[in-house]
Amino acid sequence: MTARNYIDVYETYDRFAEGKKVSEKEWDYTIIPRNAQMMKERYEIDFGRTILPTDQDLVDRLFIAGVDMLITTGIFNPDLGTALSIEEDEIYEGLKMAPKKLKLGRGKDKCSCKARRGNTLRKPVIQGGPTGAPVSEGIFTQMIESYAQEPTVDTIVSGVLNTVDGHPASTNTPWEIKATMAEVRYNREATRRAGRPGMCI
Amino acid sequence: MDMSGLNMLAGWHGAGDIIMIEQMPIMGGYTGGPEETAICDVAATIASFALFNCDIHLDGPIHIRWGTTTTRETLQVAAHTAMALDYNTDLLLGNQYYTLAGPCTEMCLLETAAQALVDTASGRELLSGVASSKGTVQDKTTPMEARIMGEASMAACGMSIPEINRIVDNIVSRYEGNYLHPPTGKRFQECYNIHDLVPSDEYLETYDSALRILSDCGIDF
Amino acid sequence: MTGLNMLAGWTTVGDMIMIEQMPIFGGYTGGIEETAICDVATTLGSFACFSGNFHLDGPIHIRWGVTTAKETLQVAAYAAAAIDQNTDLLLANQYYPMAGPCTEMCLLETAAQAIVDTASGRELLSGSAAAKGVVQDKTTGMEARIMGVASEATCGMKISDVNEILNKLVPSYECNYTNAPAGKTFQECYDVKTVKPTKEYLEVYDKAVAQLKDFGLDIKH
Amino acid sequence: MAATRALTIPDVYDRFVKGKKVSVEEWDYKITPGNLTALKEKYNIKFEPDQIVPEDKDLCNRLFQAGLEMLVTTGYYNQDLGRVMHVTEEEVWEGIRKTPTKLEFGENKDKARFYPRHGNSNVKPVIQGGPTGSPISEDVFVQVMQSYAQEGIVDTIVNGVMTTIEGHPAKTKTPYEIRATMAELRAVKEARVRAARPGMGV
Repeated sequence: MTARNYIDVYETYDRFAEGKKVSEKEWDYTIIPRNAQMMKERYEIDFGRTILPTDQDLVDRLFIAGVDMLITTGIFNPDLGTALSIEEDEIYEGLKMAPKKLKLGRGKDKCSCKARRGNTLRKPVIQGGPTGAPVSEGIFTQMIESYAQEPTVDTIVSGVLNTVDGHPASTNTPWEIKATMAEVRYNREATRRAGRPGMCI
Repeated sequence: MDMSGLNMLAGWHGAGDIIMIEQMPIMGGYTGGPEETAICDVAATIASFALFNCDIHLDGPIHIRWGTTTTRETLQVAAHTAMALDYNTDLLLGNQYYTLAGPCTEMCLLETAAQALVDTASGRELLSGVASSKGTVQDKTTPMEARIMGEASMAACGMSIPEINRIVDNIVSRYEGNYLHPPTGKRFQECYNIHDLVPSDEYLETYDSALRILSDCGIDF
Repeated sequence: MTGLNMLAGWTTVGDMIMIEQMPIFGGYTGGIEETAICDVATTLGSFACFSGNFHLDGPIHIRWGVTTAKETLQVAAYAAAAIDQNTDLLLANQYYPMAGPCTEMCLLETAAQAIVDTASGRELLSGSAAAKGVVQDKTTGMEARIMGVASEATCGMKISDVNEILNKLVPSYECNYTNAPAGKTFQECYDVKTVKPTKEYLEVYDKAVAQLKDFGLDIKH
Repeated sequence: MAATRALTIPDVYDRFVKGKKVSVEEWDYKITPGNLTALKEKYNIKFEPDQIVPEDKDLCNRLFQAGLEMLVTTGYYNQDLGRVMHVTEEEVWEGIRKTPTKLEFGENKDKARFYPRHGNSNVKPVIQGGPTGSPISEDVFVQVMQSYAQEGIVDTIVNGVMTTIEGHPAKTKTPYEIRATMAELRAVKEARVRAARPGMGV
């Protein structure tokens, strides 16, 4: 049945609110494994040894299996203890809303992220950085600057400050907020030092 | 998806921010084997766009035993998932890098290069790395890993899938025997000059020898 | 912890921070004097412990749920005077009258609190949540007008003269607490399209101003 | 002993974490009322029934001391952690000194000055008009806010609460609350523009 509209985050909430009650245990140990297994058999998904698939039909079957998995299983919200459900057409409406290209960063340091469709000659965006790994406060800026100065790196992914002003940045405390905002400032400082102030972080 | 996630999304969505959703399925966890994990990865990636209105999805299938993204199975999950979505949609797909070995080691560079070849060839739009030493050890990440990620990716662009498969299979076989005793590598301070921010000679030599190995495996850049 | 964490963010980026704290007269803190002591303590704490830039008070009556009762006016006045005389801190107060819009009682309650807050040295008056701030659409711009006009007229007056007015004004409406006029919704006492108060409300307003003049408040225009 | 510095938010958090464990009942029913009654007697705080606004300066100063002592002796309670933190008197004064005393609300010609008045000074306080958090129907929200913005005496705006957003109840802790709040901000902006005072503080 044609979808009325794509599902925005508000509609998603409503679906969770009206969703079927499910225990987290049942979701993790029964529903997910069983449905994933069922989809594998239903669509005969078998990868064999090759890392990259070369069988076009297998790839398409995998896509449909994913869609079917989403429709059959839904998504679980541990806070509300419910699972939402979504129709196939609604999924495709949602995918149409997704952007095809994005501009990351500002000014001359901006880079564009466009759908590549296959192994085209256009290289993907290279996002360099500690990728969330912990970094000492004393060298944080230098660490990020060393990525920003790499020509192959287009955008920055930050590391994590373990301490701020020498104080542990434990989660869910004001120290974490202070540390995160320091990270943002140090990232900006690093991109400026590397002469690429408009780099996306 | 929990309520704080939903509420933050609501704010960003309302303000028109660029939203990236990161979701890293664990291969060998609840979702079981590579195929089932890939199916769930496809489903969850689609949901990130269709249900949670993100603009770009950051994947990162991780091995339950090794905690890395560069094992054969997790590369397989990432590749199949990416191509399933890439063939059927224009969605913007990213992937993350968690290597077992630490910086200033050939293994770390080979792991990174292998994943870069796979992600690039499977049509992904963004590569985000590198969390060397599994992203858990303080100061054990350097930009040399990001450099090889970028250069390997550029080299892979346009190559055929079977060819990439042969090369990657070759590269992976060079390091998958060391999972129990991976080289821990060096901290940033030990393989970079902090003041003028340049890699040490040792790291440059390690980088060059990694390039030689990659060349033996069939890829030059 | 949510409050603390939000404050952490605001203080770091230098936002202007208002901390609102409304003691309940007749609750845990007990009587008038105790509630005032507690109000002073928490107002100081809002600046000293929580980096507030100004404090929004609002002592509220446990039985009536309003700020315009005599006891809560007293708590607000004494607490403000105590802090005003000893610091340069910026103090604000909030308005929750019992009666609804388009009634003399509502305007007189609001004026009474405006007189108290102005005379006791507060720097900002924030109102007004008519009909106790709990009824849909029962607040209009006219209550804010009387709040401002009464405040303006109070500026510079001797405190003893102010008290004389209040001792006539406050009892004039306190006797109606059990059957306070519900008043009208915004839609009923404003022309929604032109956003102009109805003739009826203007007449009610004029009567209230006349009443205030009778009590001795020198409202010029 | 002199204070090391005015307390920052992280400092306060650290004090809460190391603070004494206290049950909320004990805090509400014993500690707060008990300390207040004791201080009331200690400082002989007695209000005159016919003086809504105090005329006795000494009484005000005694009340200030009582409040300060209440803060220092009782401290603050954190319900999430179930612990009490304490602050010294010197730290309180440091905090007071650090607090800005000259603020400005709004922009350009609609700016309102928010400076200390001290006593019943001739300078009137900032008049902040608005529903003060009262629930307002979505379809008249702009008009209600405009009715405040167009009042000459009103200097800044205090918001009302949009009870529904596009017909959906704006339930707290849900995405609809976020959507409604952002809609309120846009509506208040529209109201200020309609009242030809776009720069008013909100």
